[in-house]
Amino acid sequence: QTKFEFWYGLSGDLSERIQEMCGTFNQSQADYEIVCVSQETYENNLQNTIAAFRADKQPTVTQISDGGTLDLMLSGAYVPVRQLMEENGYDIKWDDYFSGIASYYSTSSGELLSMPFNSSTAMFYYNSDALKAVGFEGAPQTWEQVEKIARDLKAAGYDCPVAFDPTGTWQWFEQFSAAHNQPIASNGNGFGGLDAVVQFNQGKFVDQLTWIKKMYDEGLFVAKSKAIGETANDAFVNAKCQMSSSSIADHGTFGKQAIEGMLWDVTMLPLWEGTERTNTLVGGASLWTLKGSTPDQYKGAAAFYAFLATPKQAEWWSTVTGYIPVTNSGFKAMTDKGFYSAAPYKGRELAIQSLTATPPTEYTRGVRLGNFGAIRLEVANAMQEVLFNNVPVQQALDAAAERSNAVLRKFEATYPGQTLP
Amino acid sequence: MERRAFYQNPVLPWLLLAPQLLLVLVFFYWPTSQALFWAFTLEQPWGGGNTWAGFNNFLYIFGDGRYWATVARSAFYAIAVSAISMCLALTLAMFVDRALKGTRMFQSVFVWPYAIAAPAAGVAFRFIFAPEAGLIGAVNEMWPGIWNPATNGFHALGMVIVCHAWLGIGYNFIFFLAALQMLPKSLSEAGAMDGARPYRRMLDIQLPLIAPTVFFLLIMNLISSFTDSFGLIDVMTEGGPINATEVMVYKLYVDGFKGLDYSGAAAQSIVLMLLVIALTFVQFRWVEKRVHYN
Amino acid sequence: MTAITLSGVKKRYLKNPVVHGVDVTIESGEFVVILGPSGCGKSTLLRMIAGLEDITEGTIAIGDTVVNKLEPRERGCAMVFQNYALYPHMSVAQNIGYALKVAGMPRAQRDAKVMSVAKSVGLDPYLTRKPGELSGGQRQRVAMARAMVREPKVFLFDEPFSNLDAKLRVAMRAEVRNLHRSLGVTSVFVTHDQTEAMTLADRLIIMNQGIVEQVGKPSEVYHRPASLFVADFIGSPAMNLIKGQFDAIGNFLHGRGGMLHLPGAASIAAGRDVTLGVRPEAVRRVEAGTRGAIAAVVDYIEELGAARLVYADTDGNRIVLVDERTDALGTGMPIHFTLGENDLHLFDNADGKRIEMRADHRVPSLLNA
Amino acid sequence: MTAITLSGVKKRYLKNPVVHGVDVTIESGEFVVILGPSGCGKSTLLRMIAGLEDITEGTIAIGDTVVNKLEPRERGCAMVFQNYALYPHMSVAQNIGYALKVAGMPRAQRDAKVMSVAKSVGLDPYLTRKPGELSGGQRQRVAMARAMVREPKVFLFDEPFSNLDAKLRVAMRAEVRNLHRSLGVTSVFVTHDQTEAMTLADRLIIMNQGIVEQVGKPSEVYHRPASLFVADFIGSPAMNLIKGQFDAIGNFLHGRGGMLHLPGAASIAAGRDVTLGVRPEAVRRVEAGTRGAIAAVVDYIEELGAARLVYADTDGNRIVLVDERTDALGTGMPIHFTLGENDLHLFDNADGKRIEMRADHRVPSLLNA
Amino acid sequence: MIERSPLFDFITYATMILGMFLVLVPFWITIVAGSQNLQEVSQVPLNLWPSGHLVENIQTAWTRSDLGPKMINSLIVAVGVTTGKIILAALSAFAIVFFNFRARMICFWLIFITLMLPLEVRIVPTYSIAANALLPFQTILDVFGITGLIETLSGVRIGLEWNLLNSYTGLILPLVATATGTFLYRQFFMTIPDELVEASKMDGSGPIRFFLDVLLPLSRTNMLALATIMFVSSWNQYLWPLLITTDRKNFGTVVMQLKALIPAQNGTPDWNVTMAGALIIMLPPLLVVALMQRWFVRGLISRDK
Ligand SMILES: Nc1ncnc2c1ncn2[C@@H]1O[C@H](COP(=O)(O)OP(=O)(O)OP(=O)(O)O)[C@@H](O)[C@H]1O
Ligand SMILES: Nc1ncnc2c1ncn2[C@@H]1O[C@H](COP(=O)(O)OP(=O)(O)OP(=O)(O)O)[C@@H](O)[C@H]1O
Ligand SMILES: O=P(O)(O)OC[C@H](O)CO
Ligand SMILES: [Mg+2]
Ligand SMILES: [Mg+2]
Repeated sequence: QTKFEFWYGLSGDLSERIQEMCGTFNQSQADYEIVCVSQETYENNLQNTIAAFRADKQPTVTQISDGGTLDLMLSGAYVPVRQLMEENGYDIKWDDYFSGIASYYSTSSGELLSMPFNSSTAMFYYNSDALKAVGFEGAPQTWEQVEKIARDLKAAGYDCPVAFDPTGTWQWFEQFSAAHNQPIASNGNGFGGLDAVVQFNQGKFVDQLTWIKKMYDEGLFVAKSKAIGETANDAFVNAKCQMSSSSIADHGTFGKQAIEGMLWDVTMLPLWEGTERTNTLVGGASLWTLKGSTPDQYKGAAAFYAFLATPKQAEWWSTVTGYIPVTNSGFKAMTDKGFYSAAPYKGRELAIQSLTATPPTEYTRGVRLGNFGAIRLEVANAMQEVLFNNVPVQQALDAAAERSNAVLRKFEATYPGQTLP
Repeated sequence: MERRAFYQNPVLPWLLLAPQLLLVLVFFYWPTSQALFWAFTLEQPWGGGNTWAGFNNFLYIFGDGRYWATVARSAFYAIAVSAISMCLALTLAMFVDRALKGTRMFQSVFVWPYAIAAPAAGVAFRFIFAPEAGLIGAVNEMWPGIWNPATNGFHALGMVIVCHAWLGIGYNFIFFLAALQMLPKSLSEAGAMDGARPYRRMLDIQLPLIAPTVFFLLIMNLISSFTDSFGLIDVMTEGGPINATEVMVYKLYVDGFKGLDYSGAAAQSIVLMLLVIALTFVQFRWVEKRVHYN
Repeated sequence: MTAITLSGVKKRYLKNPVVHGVDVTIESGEFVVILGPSGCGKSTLLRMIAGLEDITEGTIAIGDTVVNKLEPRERGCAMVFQNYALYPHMSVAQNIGYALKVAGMPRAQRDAKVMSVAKSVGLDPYLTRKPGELSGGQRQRVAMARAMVREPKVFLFDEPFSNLDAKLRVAMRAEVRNLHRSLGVTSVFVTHDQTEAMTLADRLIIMNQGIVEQVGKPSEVYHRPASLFVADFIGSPAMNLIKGQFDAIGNFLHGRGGMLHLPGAASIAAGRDVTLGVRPEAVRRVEAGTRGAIAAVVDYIEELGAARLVYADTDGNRIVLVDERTDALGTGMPIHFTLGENDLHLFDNADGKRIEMRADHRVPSLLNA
Repeated sequence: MTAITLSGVKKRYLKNPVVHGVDVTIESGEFVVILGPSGCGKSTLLRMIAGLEDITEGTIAIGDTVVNKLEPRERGCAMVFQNYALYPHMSVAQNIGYALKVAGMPRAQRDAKVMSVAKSVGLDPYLTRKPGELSGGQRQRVAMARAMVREPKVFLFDEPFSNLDAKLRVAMRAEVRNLHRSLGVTSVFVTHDQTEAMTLADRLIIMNQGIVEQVGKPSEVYHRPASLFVADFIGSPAMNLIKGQFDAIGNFLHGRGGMLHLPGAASIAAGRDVTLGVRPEAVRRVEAGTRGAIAAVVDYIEELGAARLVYADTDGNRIVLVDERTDALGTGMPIHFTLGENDLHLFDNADGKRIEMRADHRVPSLLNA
Repeated sequence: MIERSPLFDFITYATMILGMFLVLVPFWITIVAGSQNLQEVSQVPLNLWPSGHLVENIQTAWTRSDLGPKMINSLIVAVGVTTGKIILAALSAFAIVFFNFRARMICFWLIFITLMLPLEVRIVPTYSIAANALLPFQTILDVFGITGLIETLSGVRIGLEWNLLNSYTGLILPLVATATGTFLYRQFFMTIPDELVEASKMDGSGPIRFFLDVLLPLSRTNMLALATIMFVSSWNQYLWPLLITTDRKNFGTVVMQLKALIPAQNGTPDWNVTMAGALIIMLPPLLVVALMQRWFVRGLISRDK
């Protein structure tokens, strides 16, 4: 029996699901034993994977989130998934994968480098009871509506109309930009080369942050985060906050954690009136096979991927979490079964709708920037500067942009002469 | 006093020293040289290779306003922590030195903070200072929003400083008390005969005479607040909000391990090392000087 | 005006009594030395006068004021400590002037005063030095200057010379004596060195285990020790002390059948266990056959240069004598000696007290039976 | 067999010479004391014999073997250290037996030996105690037992009594002397205490600044000091030393016009700068008008009990005399004294060496001009 | 104590009590909060009296952070560091103090300098050494061409490797390497009188016997002191284990777990569980210090002066 390791960046309920999945895999066959190790967060996992790789103690498979994709691509530390599957005799229908998802993890020539696994996008959650209580039926579609509802809620005595995670750049910044077809960086969000510069300090995000600030100052948005002692998700499931933006991945968890009798629902990210929805970005993570394992371990990894790709397994995964199916056929099969037509899974199809709203534009293919984690930190800082320290929006974003560009330049210099694969 | 009774043996001392020297070489000198190397190159995070960068890494951090902000913050942090902790410890030591009945019990208790892991104290203080919890947070009941270290940088920094100062009380107390007790009792008595009251004696006689200890502790506290702050900050604030509690050692960790900028972090390490060495050096010069009393 | 009166002064540490009740009056202007073995309570007594220790019982008065409740600074005493207790971080001038500074004397006046005191003890060239840069004797002088500058009513010294080497000690002794002569301030000086005590004191207070054994002039103490303890403690080599008993007719029986005849003593000491004391220098070596000569056998000899000490055995008692002769003398050889009747001391073993012998007790002279 | 021969022994620390070339032979069975002021190189010399210090130059032989290259344990010396150097964590028995244990002696035999040695110094009741639980004198005895147990050919002592109090010191002196008498082992004893040295030594080696000033019996050293240094160093109170010059007819001119007449000295010392020495006990107080009496004025007096020291000024020179009279005497009073001609010492100021005076140099007696 | 006025005594006690209050408050709060249930601990203001749920909170914290194995790990590390340090430090200090060899002072400084730079400031490069502790030697071999030479001669390529990540060795060795112990021993050895060395020389024992028979028995209290200091400091290590253990499950230590105990990582703000966890984590070193106070105070002081 061959043992190999799989490191992942999820914790809590989602981590338990992964352990369950690993158990099923180990039960399903006798040749391999997968050891699944939680590293708590995506950032931590990337960090520890790198450390372990430098020490030659890396796992065979690691889960890297969307933001870390470019870091992996240039690392020279991986075995492309397509090659891996071919060499181990698995025939995967690669074109069955949602094109948006596949292209995020592929080279420009279309070679898929990592195994799509848990894909998501950002959504808007709301407490239907509360909204009803102030006379709003259905799902909020525009930020104008959100503002009005928030005011009404406040007036009706709700302390926290909208939970705002000031470190939540993914949903509040990246996905907002995608939905409104706003550039995050030049060169098509970096797909065009390592010399991209960020552009988030221009365009709609500036207005969006200005608006968020206004809402925050009026107490309509309330900051909720780990540092504050209560995350936005917790505040939402505990019905303390009535609206929140988070990954579709949390749909399953919310279902479990929402307090007794609370009615809630999910919808696509709101838009500003008068704007056209473009597709949102693929979130979540993919599985990378790292160099340095034995052929047997690679066989095991391949078997594991194949196992994940089985319709039964994919369906289970999408059921117990909120992650969307990653193949067309999978999605079709589930839709056909009526999976999405009733509670508690109703609404999740909207995520796919959001992801596929339009064909990807230059700015909605994804983000391919080096050391993107550091850039996210800069934006998160800027958001907090604006909210907590009353720094003017433009000034905060300009500063963040300048620092982000420095990060990009340093990244470029660290990989001199390299081009995007 | 120089020792004059020695053993002579060409091999034995080297055998005895070998394990320690090996460890020091492997875990100290090698990494330090490595850091130097990285500081002058751009190291790829995945270890794929590096390119020579000259002084660019240093120029980069020195040209970075946020780095300087961190330096200034570290300095403030260090001074505040040292000052608070040392003043408290000195006051306690002064009174304990009077050796009234029952002092032993107090003396034992004052040492306790030394035993506590910084992160453990961090957790406790985080609760004490949590805005939503029932201790300091209670002020928010009266004046909502007045206290919130999660969003207010000053609150956060203050909270960490208080915790770090608390942690240092034990160590400082031990040294102050020892120093005070080592002073000949007759000096205080002579002061009393000369007509000086306790406070006056403290200022005129005890403090100047334990100046070497004060100075020693100052340096140790400064070094400790440059270095030991890591666990505390990681548990209490993770450097936030908005870097308000990011001190040098935390920044180099964040930049290196989270920001994957090994070279920048190495350059920061070198700067921090030089700083600590400089402090230690000052300390040694002083130690040499103080030998002059008797 | 500034006599010191100790009445029933006792000191206990916790339950532990270390001074058992001292009644002494120290006259104004007198130089009194407290002498006693280590741990007998000398320092404790001195420090009670200074105000550095509580007085457990009794009263101490300086001049007309009972000072029991006063802080040290209010008693008008100055003290010179055993290790000088100079402030090591202050210059000589600062050390001397510190008390004045604390008292709030203006700078100019203070400097003048420091200067004049420093001059008087010859310290003026060293005013800017730190104590660490001074020799032992100079430090000693700083300590004295520091005491003098406040013009105290009383000087207290706690073994001020014990850290000095032998030569310097002799020199400093002279300085303290001169100081006292010129200032005339009541002084109390503690020491366990008898030479120091004898040479300095107007009067000695001999202490032992918290009790005052004798108070008196040095010569008095030497020549008429009030107790066995004092007799043994004062003088070097120590007084020969021989235990024995007087019979009814004045024969003193001691050791293995030794006998001395001292008829007069019969009336004051017959039948009591007593100790007969005689100083080594009062034991005179004589030729065999001299009247009253007592025989002994040499145990060993210590050569001192100027003289030699002969340790000899007489009827099982060890006797030491100072012998200035230079004839060959060795272990086992017989010698003879006489005891001067005026040099005899008698003590009652029961309480250790001296038994006074009047002239008529002594005559006729001693005889070895 | 176990004489110790030092030939041209020198010691330098780095470039710093501390022993300048010592040639001495210590006879077999002799008890030799090395005496000198602190820092003169006494310990260094002793430690070179023990093998604890390298010998920079010269040779040391113990018995017939040159030991320069031998390890301490091979030299057959045992040493008693100043602070005893007992192993604080071992019991008395273990301390005494440690050397035997290291030498591999079987347990039973070792125990027997330790027991017998311990008995001989009266330590047998304390064998299981730790050094910390012993009195100073008992510790001292353990140190000696530890040295004795190895049956060494040579005993070395480095100020073994300096941590003891005065009384104990005298007692330990007697013990060491007895030890030496009974074992007869060649012993070298270092001290800076002259009483100790005088009373213990068969022969004294007086050292000063790395140089041997005099080797001789205690009385020889006292009565015929070979140099100014020895004259000043030995004896307490120290010898009166008066600088001056002899003229051609033997007048000794000193101080502010003082003059003594010593015709015989003219032949040996005329015209040279010399120092005339006389011990305080050889200065005899006489009535005014006595033949040869010299006048002086009393500076001050120190009362010693048995006698008093009178410090007086004669023509600008300070002279000390031991006065056994008891008449009233005070500062400023005139006294007269004579000098015994046999007690005079003469030294050449140039090299500090003694100028030997034969009987005919001294007669006729001194006169104050 | 010179001024004996009751007022001054009162001030003294008052200050000491205030100080004690200051020092004890965090402990008290930890105990109080750790013994309350979720509802009690969420009260504002907090009830400052302990309640009865301590055991159950400890159980919750224990299982939630998997403290059982972590405690064992912490203990292994603390004991490992302590013993390693006591032994190595004694040996090296012995060599430095009692042997006269040319490089004595150089060795002393080589070791001593490491005191100045705590692990935290050189953390990044030290991490890389943990990946392969033999890297320096490999590099030396490479640089001097020895690797190549051997490869051409024997065809075998030397690849020295010793990975310390996720291992007790990795957790322990770098902490053993620091110079505190050597320095403490040195300070103590310097106080051993020369005569003791000489006496043992005269008694015929060589350096090893002297070390075993005399020095070690005399160092007992210093060993206790060092042991206390080392136990506390290695138990309390945070950053190093954090970095070197990617496998937290098997090699994590308790102190690392503290962060995971803080609410907002786990949903409800159950500070009571957090505090109960913190309490058990801070207890072992506190007990050691309280019990060994005498020794360790002495050790601390002689270490740094
Ligand atoms: N603070 C104290 N607590 C308890 N006992 C004390 C204290 N100070 C002194 N003693 C005891 O009181 C006794 C007398 O002490 P004191 O210092 O007066 O002796 P001394 O005569 O000055 O001796 P020495 O010549 O050694 O200075 C001693 O037995 C000593 O142990
Ligand atoms: N290890 C050393 N290095 C340099 N100089 C030394 C050393 N040991 C002793 N000396 C010097 O050698 C001289 C003689 O020292 P030694 O110890 O022999 O003196 P001593 O006569 O025994 O003095 P004391 O009576 O103080 O013990 C002194 O000046 C001393 O400073
Ligand atoms: O919460 P997830 O797994 O949907 O991921 C969110 C983002 O993609 C993180 O980068
Ligand atoms: Mg005393
Ligand atoms: Mg010596």
